[in-house]
Amino acid sequence: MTPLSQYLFLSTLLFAIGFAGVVTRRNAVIVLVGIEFMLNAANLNFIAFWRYGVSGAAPTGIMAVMFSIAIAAAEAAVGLALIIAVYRHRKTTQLEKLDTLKG
Amino acid sequence: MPNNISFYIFAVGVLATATAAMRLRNPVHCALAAAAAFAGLAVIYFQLDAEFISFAQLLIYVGAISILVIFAVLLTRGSDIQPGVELASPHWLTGLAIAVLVAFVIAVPVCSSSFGEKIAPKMTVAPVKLIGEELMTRYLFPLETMGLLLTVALIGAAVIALREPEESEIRNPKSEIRKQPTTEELVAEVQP
Amino acid sequence: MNNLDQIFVYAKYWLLSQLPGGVQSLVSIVLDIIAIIAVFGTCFALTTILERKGLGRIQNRYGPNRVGPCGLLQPMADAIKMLTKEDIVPFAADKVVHYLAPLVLTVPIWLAFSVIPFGREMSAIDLDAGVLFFFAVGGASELAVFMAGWSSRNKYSLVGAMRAIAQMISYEVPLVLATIPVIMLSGSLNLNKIVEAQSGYAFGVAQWNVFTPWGFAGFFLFLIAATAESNRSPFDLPEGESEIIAGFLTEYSGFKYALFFLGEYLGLFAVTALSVTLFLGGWHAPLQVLEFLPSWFCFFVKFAAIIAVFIWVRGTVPRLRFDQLLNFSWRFLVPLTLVNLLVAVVWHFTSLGAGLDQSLRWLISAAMIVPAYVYFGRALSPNRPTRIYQYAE
Amino acid sequence: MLGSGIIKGMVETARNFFGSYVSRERLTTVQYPEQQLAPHENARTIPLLVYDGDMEHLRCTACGICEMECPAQCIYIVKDTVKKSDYLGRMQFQPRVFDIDISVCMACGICAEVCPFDSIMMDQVFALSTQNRFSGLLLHKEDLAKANGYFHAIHPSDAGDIDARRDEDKRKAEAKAKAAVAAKAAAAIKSSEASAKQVEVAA
Amino acid sequence: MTALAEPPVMHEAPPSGTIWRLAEDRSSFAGPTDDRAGGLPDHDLLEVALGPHHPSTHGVFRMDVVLDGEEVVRLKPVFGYLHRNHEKIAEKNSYLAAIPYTDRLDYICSMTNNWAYVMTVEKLTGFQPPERAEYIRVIVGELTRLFNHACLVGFLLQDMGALGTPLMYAFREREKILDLFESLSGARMMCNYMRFGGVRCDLPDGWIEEAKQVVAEFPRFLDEFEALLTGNEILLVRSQGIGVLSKELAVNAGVTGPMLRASGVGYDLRKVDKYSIYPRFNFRIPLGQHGDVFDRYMIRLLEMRESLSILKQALDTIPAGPIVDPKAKQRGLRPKAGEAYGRIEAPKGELGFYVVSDGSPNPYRFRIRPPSLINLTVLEDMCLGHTIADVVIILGSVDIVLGEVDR
Repeated sequence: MTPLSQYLFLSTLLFAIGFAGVVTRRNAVIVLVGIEFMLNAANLNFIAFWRYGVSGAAPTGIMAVMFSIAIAAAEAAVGLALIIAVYRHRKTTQLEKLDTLKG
Repeated sequence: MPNNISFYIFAVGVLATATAAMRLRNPVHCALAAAAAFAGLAVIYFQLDAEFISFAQLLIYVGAISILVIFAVLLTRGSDIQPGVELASPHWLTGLAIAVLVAFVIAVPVCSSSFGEKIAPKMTVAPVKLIGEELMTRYLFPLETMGLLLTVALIGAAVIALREPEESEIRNPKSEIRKQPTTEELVAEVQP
Repeated sequence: MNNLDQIFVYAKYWLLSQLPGGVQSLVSIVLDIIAIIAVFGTCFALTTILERKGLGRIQNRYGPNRVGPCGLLQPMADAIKMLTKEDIVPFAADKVVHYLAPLVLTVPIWLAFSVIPFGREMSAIDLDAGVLFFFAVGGASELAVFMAGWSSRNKYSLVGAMRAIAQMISYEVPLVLATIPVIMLSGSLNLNKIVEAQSGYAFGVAQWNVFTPWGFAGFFLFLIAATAESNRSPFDLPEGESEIIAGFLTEYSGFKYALFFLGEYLGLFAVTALSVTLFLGGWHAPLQVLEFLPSWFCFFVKFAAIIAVFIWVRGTVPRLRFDQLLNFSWRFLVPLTLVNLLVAVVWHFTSLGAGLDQSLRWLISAAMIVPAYVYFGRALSPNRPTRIYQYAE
Repeated sequence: MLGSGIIKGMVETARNFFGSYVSRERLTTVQYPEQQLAPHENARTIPLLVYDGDMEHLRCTACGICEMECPAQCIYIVKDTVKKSDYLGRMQFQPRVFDIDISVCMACGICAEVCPFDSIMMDQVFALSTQNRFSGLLLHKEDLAKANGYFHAIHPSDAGDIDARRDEDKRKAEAKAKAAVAAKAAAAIKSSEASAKQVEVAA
Repeated sequence: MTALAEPPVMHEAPPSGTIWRLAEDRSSFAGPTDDRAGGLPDHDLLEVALGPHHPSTHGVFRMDVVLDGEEVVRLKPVFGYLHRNHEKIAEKNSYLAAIPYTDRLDYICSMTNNWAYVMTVEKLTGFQPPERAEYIRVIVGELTRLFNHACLVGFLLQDMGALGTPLMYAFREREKILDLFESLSGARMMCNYMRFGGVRCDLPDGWIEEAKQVVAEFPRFLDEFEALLTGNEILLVRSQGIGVLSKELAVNAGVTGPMLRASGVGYDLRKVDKYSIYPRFNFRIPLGQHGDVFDRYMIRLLEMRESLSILKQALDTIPAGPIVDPKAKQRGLRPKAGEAYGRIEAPKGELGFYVVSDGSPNPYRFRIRPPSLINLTVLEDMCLGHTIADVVIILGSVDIVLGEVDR
């Protein structure tokens, strides 16, 4: 079976890709996708550690990931709603143009 | 080692599609690539014997979040990109450097530690029944909180995204067009 | 367990026993895949021809009867036509996405068949969370439809795709909600266990879920949602040909179109097979005296019967409008499935030795579901007085 | 109650489904190449030219009325230079060229209606497809000419009426001709007598 | 049973002393749609060309639709794709040669087209069709109305997405009537049957009996149709309250036929003009109250039943006698200089022919008042605010034939 470290590497790279996307892209929607990638990388860690861990029969990792997925769904819904609402006002989703607090 | 080979195939796939999702010009392509990456991760979860999570990942990330993202892209006219518009933010080089640094920082301890090789996977799986029981006993409070959170998020998202009646809407000529002329307006009596 | 019942299982094991041990597991998987593709590929071909013939008879004509005996080779002719047609990709289309869309639709749907038990001991994989898997792989079809509609760069395609996604999302809710009572009362997400829970006969009649009040209501709610989920008439709006030409299929031709066609029918088969499994006792025979019938035979007879009902409905009703379609889901199906959930709960707890006899349980359940049906039905279509027509002499 | 109308409709379609297996009236389809319905006697498709006996005896006299009246102007006639004797023994022209462009012809039957010589009539052939849409659909005199027997076969009562009338005309004409001959002979005799008289007088 | 406040009346003519005219400000008829910026909301509008080869535009017809979401905010009908220059051709041809062209106006009901035209020429020349010819005309005209309405309902349901089942039933019945027409006139659709001062040929032997049988069996088909459709909830929600055409607008736009009657105006030329021998028959004019798609559908079903009653009476009382006015001349007709406008209640509405003669063998002017075209003018008013799916069924309920719209 694949050793744990491979999963951790995959998770690390995925996190980095997501992070790079978040800090380099202008489009707010894509930034949100990047955040989802980072969350997924964390989820992968949870699952991998649960699978290779010593927590006995308790499905602790699974529980954590389940709640994480639920939060991610809520976050995506609210985040995208916010982006759409902002777009209605400013007609843009370019993040660097959204730098004033005045609507 | 078929398991190992398939892991590498899917790992490379996930990384490739994730990179594509962060790099492609057209946001719709990005969203589709992200959906592919999420699906690949679901397969990796499945290999890790977390089948419930794997299906949940498919259902929520591929079936719901990707669609949401696509809708958001279309509603914000993200798909009609003008040529020549810079995609990356002005400080993209700094950002990339930080990302690489982060990856490096995390990768170093992973490499230096030895638990990766030492710990053998235990042969327990989590049957759905067990997950259900845990949810209903030990994780009852988080579950209820999560339900509340999701409800709040649902209502909040709907409220935020609702179109506010704008000023232009009030004098929207469309309503004038739709107005049926009344009999008095329409039939004018003209005495010869 | 007679031999005929297990003939396919025996055949597979015999075949595997001829092979060296190292490849047996791999060959076993491949055999399962081949079996599913062969069986449902044939089903697809047969359904296309029988549907056209059945619709023809409903409309008082013969239907296709020229190719082969009784026209049964028509699917072959269609396939040849589809394959030899020019594959037109619009100039402005997003070529890669346009190319991938039919694949993304068709491939995951094959996966859904892997968890369905087609007969005794006849399911490809025995997943613990089978129902969840089924719905999870179905999620990709929305993406595929969007890809097809968006990449075609055609207004009709885009409108069709948007309709399709909104429709699929809206009807997935009642579809899942209608399955929940079954999962609750059989206590498992595993489809094999759900079938097992429906075994046994009372007074010589099978104890399927459909013969309980919540199962009966749930079955019809499930079928309605399944009709919409598989874009069948009267919910065939995404490709409502009289309005938006062919919806997201407008710009597809040749083999890609055939793949979409295949995908749509496979989706229909998948939900039909699931409804048979969930409500009609899977592969169990309907009567005790019929138990000698092979289990797979029973399964496919029920399967064919439900497909026939779909065809019958398609030949009868006109199409709904889009807002009515969404209203129907959110204002009628979803509340009713929720009431049905409550009925299932009541059914479950009244059975726990409360000393209530069967007819009383039925009465209580009916008292919950029938008023709800009437109420939500009324609310859906506001009071329309019967129109009286005057005559001018 | 919601759904009752749909169920009523489904009962109706089920009735039609099963009805199509038992009732001839419900399944009205005719499986065309194998089964063919006999055309109604009045049925018309494209025009034809009737001849009596052989091709040399077309009834058509190239009068050009049909050419003039054709709403679609799809008839083209060129008169022959020599006259032939018709069935009444009159000397008439015949068409040297008689073309009908059936890609333009709309099968209205006005040509047959206006023809004073009972020559142009409406055919009942309908399998008219050809390989060539120009020359294949331009029918010439040879393609259009059909024997009176054929006309009898497709429009028996019309043809019977026409033949009866023509026989009557012929009989009358023959009688007239006979009478004319007789009168002529009589006149000849008379004139010879008269001349004889004159001769006598002169003598 | 709801009683109307006032009993429906037949409008012989507009009320005296009143000129009905369109109000000045009809924003929905405002000019070309090219100025997109003017008067439309600025958010995402989708401009779609429905047609000319769209599956449910009943031929080559185009609607330039501006959509807000799926809602129609502007609609411009574009036609002329099937223009065949009928009116000018008729001015070049003889009077007789125009008859086969009228077959091709509304190619579903050639008999009534013939009838309207020959009636006009009869007005011009003073030919008087004999009794039997008038009966035959009424019979074939009402048969035409029967199958036109049946097919219309079939097409309407096809537009609603019923996969052709009602249409096939309608066609099954139509075949029987077309068989009658074939044995009568020689052609199924392009009958070319009427002649000035009469009809072309007499009824074949046994035709009356066959027609009686068709008429006797038709109610069964109507009952089937109603069982299949009228109570169907989907049809009800799709058609009730959709495409409402108000009485005033219908009258002012010159809408005629079942569409006008569905809006509640009792105006039927068979009663108003009392042309031909219609006053001899006992029949009623069904009226709608709402003027929506469902009323237009129902009016057609009810009219079919009234047509059946006319047919029964006519088939029972048809006299023997000549079929064409002995004074009438078909070929080389040269009416005295003058003009005539003849109109009949065609299945789709008032079909009128206006012919001016200068004494030459061909008409000096030849104009048609096609009911399809004029009923189509209110399309935008009916469609605004509805969705694109409704546009299709509203168009279906107008009952157009492009041969007549474009001529």
